[in-house]
Amino acid sequence: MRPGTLILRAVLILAGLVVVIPLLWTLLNAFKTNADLLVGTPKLFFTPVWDNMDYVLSRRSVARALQNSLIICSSAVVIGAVLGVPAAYVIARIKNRATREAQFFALSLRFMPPVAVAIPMMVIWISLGMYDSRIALIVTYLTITISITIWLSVPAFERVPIAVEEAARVDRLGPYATFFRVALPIARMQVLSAIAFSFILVWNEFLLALMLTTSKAKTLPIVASEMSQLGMNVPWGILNAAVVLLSLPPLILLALVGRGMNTAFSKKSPQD
Amino acid sequence: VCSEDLRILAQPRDGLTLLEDYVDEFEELSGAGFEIDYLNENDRRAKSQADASTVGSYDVYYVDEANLPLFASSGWIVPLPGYYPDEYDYDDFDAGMRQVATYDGKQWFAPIQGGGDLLVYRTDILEAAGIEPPKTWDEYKAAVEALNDPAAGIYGTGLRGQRGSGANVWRWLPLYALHGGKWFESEDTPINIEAATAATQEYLELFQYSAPGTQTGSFDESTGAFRAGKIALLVESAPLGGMSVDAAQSQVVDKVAFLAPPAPLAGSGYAHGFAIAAAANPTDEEKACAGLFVAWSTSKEQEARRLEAGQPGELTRTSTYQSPAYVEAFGQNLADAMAATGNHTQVLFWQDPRWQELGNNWGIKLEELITGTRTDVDGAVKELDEFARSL
Amino acid sequence: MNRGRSLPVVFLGPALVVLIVLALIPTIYAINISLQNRTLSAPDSDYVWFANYIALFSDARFLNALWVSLKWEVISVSLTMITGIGLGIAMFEAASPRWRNILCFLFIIPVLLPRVCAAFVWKFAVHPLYGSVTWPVRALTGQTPDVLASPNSALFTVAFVDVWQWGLFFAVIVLKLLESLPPQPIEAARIDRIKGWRVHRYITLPMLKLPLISLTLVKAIESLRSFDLVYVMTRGGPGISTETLDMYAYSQGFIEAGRISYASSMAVIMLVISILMFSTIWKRIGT
Amino acid sequence: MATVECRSVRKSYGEHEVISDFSLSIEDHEFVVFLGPSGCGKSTILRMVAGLEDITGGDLMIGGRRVNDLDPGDRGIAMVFQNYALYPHMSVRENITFALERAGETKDMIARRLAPVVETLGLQVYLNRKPTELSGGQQQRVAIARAMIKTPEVFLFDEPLSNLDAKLRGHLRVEIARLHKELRSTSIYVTHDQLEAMTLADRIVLMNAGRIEQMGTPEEIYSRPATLFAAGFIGTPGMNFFNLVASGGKLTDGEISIDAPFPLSERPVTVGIRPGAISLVRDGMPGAIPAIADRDEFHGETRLLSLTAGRQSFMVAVPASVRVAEGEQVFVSLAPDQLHLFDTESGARIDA
Amino acid sequence: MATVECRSVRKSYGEHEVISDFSLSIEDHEFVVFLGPSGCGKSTILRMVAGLEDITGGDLMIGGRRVNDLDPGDRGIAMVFQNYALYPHMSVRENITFALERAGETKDMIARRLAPVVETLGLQVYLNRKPTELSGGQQQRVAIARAMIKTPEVFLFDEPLSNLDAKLRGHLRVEIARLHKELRSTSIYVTHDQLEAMTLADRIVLMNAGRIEQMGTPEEIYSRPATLFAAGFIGTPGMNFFNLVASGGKLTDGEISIDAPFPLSERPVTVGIRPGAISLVRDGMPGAIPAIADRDEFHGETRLLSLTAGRQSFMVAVPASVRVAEGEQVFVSLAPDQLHLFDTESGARIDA
Ligand SMILES: Nc1ncnc2c1ncn2[C@@H]1O[C@H](COP(=O)(O)OP(=O)(O)OP(=O)(O)O)[C@@H](O)[C@H]1O
Ligand SMILES: Nc1ncnc2c1ncn2[C@@H]1O[C@H](COP(=O)(O)OP(=O)(O)OP(=O)(O)O)[C@@H](O)[C@H]1O
Ligand SMILES: [Mg+2]
Ligand SMILES: [Mg+2]
Repeated sequence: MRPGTLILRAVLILAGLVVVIPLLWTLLNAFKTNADLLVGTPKLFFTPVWDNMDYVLSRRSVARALQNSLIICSSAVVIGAVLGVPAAYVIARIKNRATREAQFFALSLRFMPPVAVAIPMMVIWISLGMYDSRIALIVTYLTITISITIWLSVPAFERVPIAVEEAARVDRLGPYATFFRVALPIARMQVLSAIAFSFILVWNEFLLALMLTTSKAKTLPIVASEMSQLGMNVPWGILNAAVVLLSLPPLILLALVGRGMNTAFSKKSPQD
Repeated sequence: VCSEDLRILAQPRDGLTLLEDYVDEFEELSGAGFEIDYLNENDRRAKSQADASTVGSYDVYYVDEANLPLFASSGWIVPLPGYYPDEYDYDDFDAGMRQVATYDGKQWFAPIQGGGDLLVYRTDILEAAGIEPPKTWDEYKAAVEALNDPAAGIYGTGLRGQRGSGANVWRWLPLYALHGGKWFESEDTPINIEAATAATQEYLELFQYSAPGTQTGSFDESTGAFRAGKIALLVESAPLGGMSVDAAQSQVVDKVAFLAPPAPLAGSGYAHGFAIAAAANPTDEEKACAGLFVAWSTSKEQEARRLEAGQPGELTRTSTYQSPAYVEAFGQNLADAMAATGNHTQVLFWQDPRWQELGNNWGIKLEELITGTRTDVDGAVKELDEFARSL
Repeated sequence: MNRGRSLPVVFLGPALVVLIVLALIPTIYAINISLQNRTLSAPDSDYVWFANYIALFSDARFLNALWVSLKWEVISVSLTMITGIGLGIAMFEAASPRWRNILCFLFIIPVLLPRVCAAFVWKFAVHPLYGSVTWPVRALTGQTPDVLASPNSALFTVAFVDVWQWGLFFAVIVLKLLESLPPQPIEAARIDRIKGWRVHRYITLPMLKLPLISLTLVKAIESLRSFDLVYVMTRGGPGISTETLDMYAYSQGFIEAGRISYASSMAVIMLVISILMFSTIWKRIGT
Repeated sequence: MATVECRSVRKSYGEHEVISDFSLSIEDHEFVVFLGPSGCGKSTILRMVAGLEDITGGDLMIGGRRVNDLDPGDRGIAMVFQNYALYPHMSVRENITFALERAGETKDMIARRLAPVVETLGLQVYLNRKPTELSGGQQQRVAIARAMIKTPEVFLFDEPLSNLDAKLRGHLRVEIARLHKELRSTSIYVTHDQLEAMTLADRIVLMNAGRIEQMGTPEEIYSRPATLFAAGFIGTPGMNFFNLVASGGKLTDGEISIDAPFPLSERPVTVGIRPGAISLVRDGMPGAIPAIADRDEFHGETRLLSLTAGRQSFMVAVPASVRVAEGEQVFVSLAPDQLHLFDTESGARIDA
Repeated sequence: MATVECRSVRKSYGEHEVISDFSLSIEDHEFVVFLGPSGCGKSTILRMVAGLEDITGGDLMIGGRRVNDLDPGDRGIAMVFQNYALYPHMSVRENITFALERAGETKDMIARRLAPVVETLGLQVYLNRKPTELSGGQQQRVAIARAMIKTPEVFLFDEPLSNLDAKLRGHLRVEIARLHKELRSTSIYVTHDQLEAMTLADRIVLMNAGRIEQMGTPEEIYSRPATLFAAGFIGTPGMNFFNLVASGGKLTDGEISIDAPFPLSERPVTVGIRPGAISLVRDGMPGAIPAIADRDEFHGETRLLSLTAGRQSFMVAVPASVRVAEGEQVFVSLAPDQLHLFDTESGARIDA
């Protein structure tokens, strides 16, 4: 083997470790007492305690926030997909000035600083009497989910061969049926990963959730904020436990759609 | 008294977690339950400001020394008298804390936590070096310098470097006061420039002996370093006392002792507590209900429970410090120190809604000076003066 | 030919309407606020028109934030792209298909973590006293390096976490792009005596120019929202050396002063700058 | 009834007119092949017939009914695409039966119609595979099955074999011919491969630049190309052309001279002759033309000689057993009845 | 010196041995064509010669030097790929000169070497275009130019024409032949198109399943195929095969019977005969075999009849003028000197 290859492999292994070690370390730390954590020489062996996890899991707010997060994120993602995926299809299939502008518009929504959106949204939801409701947050998150879904699904549909859709038309499928029975199934893996990505973005969203909820619709990142402090302390053990908890759903999602995620960003079409 | 569940916005504390276990007790007492939302300090401040100024969805706010003036002067909270039942004995609260809870001559909140400063030191290190626990500021400085030994992993002291009116500025305030500094003695002299300069220089000098991590750290970093056995002695907010003798949080449990801050240094008084929200409680009845919660949650019974649960950082009543239970739990030494330190405690910051802005502004400059991003103390102080004038 | 003519409108219409409504209302509102002198504590406000904008340009902290944001964009985007391309090529050159799968799986994980979590993980890891990353330095030299305490290393440390999340993720994308290239030009290059990294320098990367540019664009947009990372790791410190625009706007609006009009005017400026910048780039790569 | 008729059909993309005034009538059961160079508009017409492309002007009739505005699915057609256009997410069986299912046929009915199609195309063992798991030829058969099962009135093929290798192409060509013989559906087949066109077509429509260049049976087009273009396009190896001038019963370029097959007024003519219609002769034969051999290519049965005579280069097909050395002088004679004469300027065929 | 020699070269992908014990020696200036069905290992050998594929075992010598471990760039070869493999982001000029530039040649030098190459291939006007702006044939010429400018000792071609249409393929085939005549570099050319092989090769290496099936000039292989495989693979339309039994000077299957060309012991033999070696004869001719016409295909000069005689189906090439109706009975005779006999079991040729 050439020395260059060896060096590259070393670099890759290093990069892999840079991912794995901090995560395992965090997992480990979630089972340490503060006394085991706050030591000069990191401890690999210690008596694991369940306290941190217990603290996190037994918080009433955690269960509720988990429920909220699940409902809010999945609703926003589902509605975003329902609106965004068809829109992406049109943008991918009909190439003209209008659709190009629409595509850029969808992207440009990501430019809006959340700081600027928070206050207006707050005022709007208060005046509609829907402040601190799941619906308010779902609707607000739609900007994120729709635009990301559109943005990432357009290439997925562009990769569906036109001829296949024409074959469908010859098979008596109208445009709608062509979309649902042919284009969507063919592009499904990549569309799914686009949707998964939008899920991750809203799952992790903090600022809007902070400003638009008080308790009823509070989501998990807000609860994480709660756990990043206890008294005057940063409770590192609890914090690590919270990190573990908060990271689990996206990781499970990765395991589920990992394969699609891989292909989402490659350029190969399914028929190559 | 109450018809609907109360909603409270607070900062996570063990004491409040404990309080939640007794929600039934409150329900029996008042006819309604309560629910607490928690956010960390910065998020809580941002959130409560935004909430109070718009929706007003919380019945009780958690306020602290820094945002009391803003909340009080904006009319977001109402003064306690009239809604705080007498039987809960407001005057039993630590004098320093009561002082902090006063603004514009009125009492606004019942403290949950607070206090002044403690001098905390390592008995083993001082003994080994043959140094007496410092009684005066000069002795203290000498001890810090003498005991600083990075090679052995021991640093003289721990300070706060992180920006913020409640962080680096907080530890700087006693020095400012020490040099005779006051806030807005008159319209023309918002700050005492000489005092500020001297205090800053002294603070920076001391920082040479401060443990690593504290340059951008706050309470957590410096007390953490102490509890990890890296620091010889320091003056910090009083909760450090209880934490450092808690085996779950400290590795130096048997090697610490406590004193009041070295004379003539004043303790920087602070307090956090519950206040009655104005917007969510338009009627007297609702205010009374919120007031009852404020009183109940900070009552002697609750304090006793906290003490029993080993939460020394959240005790606010003089009667508690003097109780045998306290001595038994934390030792005579800490009980004495806690009792002694109350006399040293003062309100050192500027009690005004604009304090946070001023304090934070200074905090940034101070942090720049500490981390060496800038070096001109005079210039920084002058900028602070200008900024203060612009307010 | 007549059935389903409605599809474009039915499919694109609702999404666009929802997006326009949801985007326009807050934007107009934000612009409106930015022309007033609202603060959180005072219920009343007056129109001060462009006073906030004028004030911004004599606000040293704002100018600093602008500069920091620019630095942040350049550093985080370029480091992300370098890491992504470098590791992508490394996997392409030196990893078997099995290893590629494993590494791709690993490299996607960080970007899935909530940014707040990633920030905490690394903040603790580089803690000068207890951090696991800093431990070797402590153990070997006895020094206690505090990377978040010095202005330069703080920005780079935050950028490191950003790259940890995005750069590794981009490595996966770059690998997929490389795999999708036809192998023949690369073989032709080998016959043309091009070896090692030069193959990528002269052949593959130029062939991937367009997708790489659009990746850069995506990263540049995501870098605009560095708020959570900076907020957790440094809060803009030390001093104001890592205070980016959105961080400063948040402090002004919510943490320090409650000057929401002032904060809004900053947000509006950010919005305008980014739309101008990115739409020119977008038009450029579109043609 | 499944005649297809184009009446002055036109097609423009924006300003650019691709097909202008295209008229053609295809009878029931007829197998028509559109042949022509790339870009001449073959696919465009086919796609207009299919309904995949709007018709800019004129009328398109299928089975006597004007279908200009009908959806593709309602025209009673089936189409086989160049790269198969199979549904990648469906199994072979689903691919084939999808259209029937959509049309609401019963399960029973579908099964009954599937069986013979699958049988005919030998697809039994592949029914549960996905298209990606099939070779190119198998995919092509699935595509044909998908079209067949609809028992359409008109079959459309757009270069269905062009993605396959030569061997497979030959094989499937025969299969398509057999199929058409069985089903007898009207078929339109687009290709630019003349061998396909000649072996399959009842009638070839030879196109060039959006117009019909010539129309007729393969034999007609091969033996009586109507234009220079048709003459050059059809036949492998290609026809030889000599630019000569007719004068006094002779066709000549000054160096070579051949007898005109019929009287001609004096004018420039292009004489075409296929390589097989030229024979090597002994010196001294009357009308023999001397030529120099440049190169020979072995084609199996025959050998293709490149010759030069004066200014003219041309190819001659000779039996493989004939060996001619490079640079050797040979004599050739052209069969006068196999000369094709064209007007050099207009390209039109000149007949007696 | 640029001979190429393979000495017992082997290639395995993991467990799977693709090439086993391949030995071949190619002389200087020779043009060798590897011919064989898809997947037989042609490309694999070419790529091993190029250095793009590791050699599992054996020695590869170029110009007498063992090059097994040399980088492709150092072997003095140039390669033309099936789909051209042009650098899409470079102009035609850059594509051609890239290798020279990277090798550090001076601008002057490059320009001087570029001129004749561009001239030969007629690429002047395209120099500043990008590959995507060229047609397939033009791209292929650029690919050849890129190989040519390196003045390599060995030219390698991997199915360079397979992506082009028939017309262009014929044209470029001639061009490649002309080029080789000029440059005289040793060339290895991989194809599965036998026409290309026959017209270009000095020597054909006919491969099957990783082994050499037969090696020889096109004529040798065409007229004396060494195996059944070779006989079936070479020639369009393909050879007809009859499975017969030799007995008593006759070859018979019970229904038809032909005279054996030479004495044979009694055993099953496969008789091959090309469609062109069968002729239609009048009834009553001695040895005439009656057959039924199934189908005819018009091929221009000739017409290909499918006939059935007893259990045997076969093709006959007749002049296009002969018309036979479907189902009509005809009589055919086989030219005895053009029969190829093979052992049915081993597939080996049987000679007198
Ligand atoms: N969508 C379009 N817009 C503009 N011009 C087009 C479009 N589609 C086809 N053309 C033009 O119409 C002409 C005919 O195209 P068509 O596809 O029918 O050719 P073809 O005969 O099928 O060629 P090929 O054998 O290469 O498939 C071409 O010149 C092509 O450039
Ligand atoms: N990377 C590989 N891994 C495993 N087997 C391979 C690989 N590349 C080629 N093969 C196998 O090696 C054999 C020879 O392949 P090769 O590409 O040389 O065939 P070929 O003769 O060039 O065919 P074609 O005419 O289709 O190009 C095939 O059976 C193929 O499946
Ligand atoms: Mg076409
Ligand atoms: Mg090959």
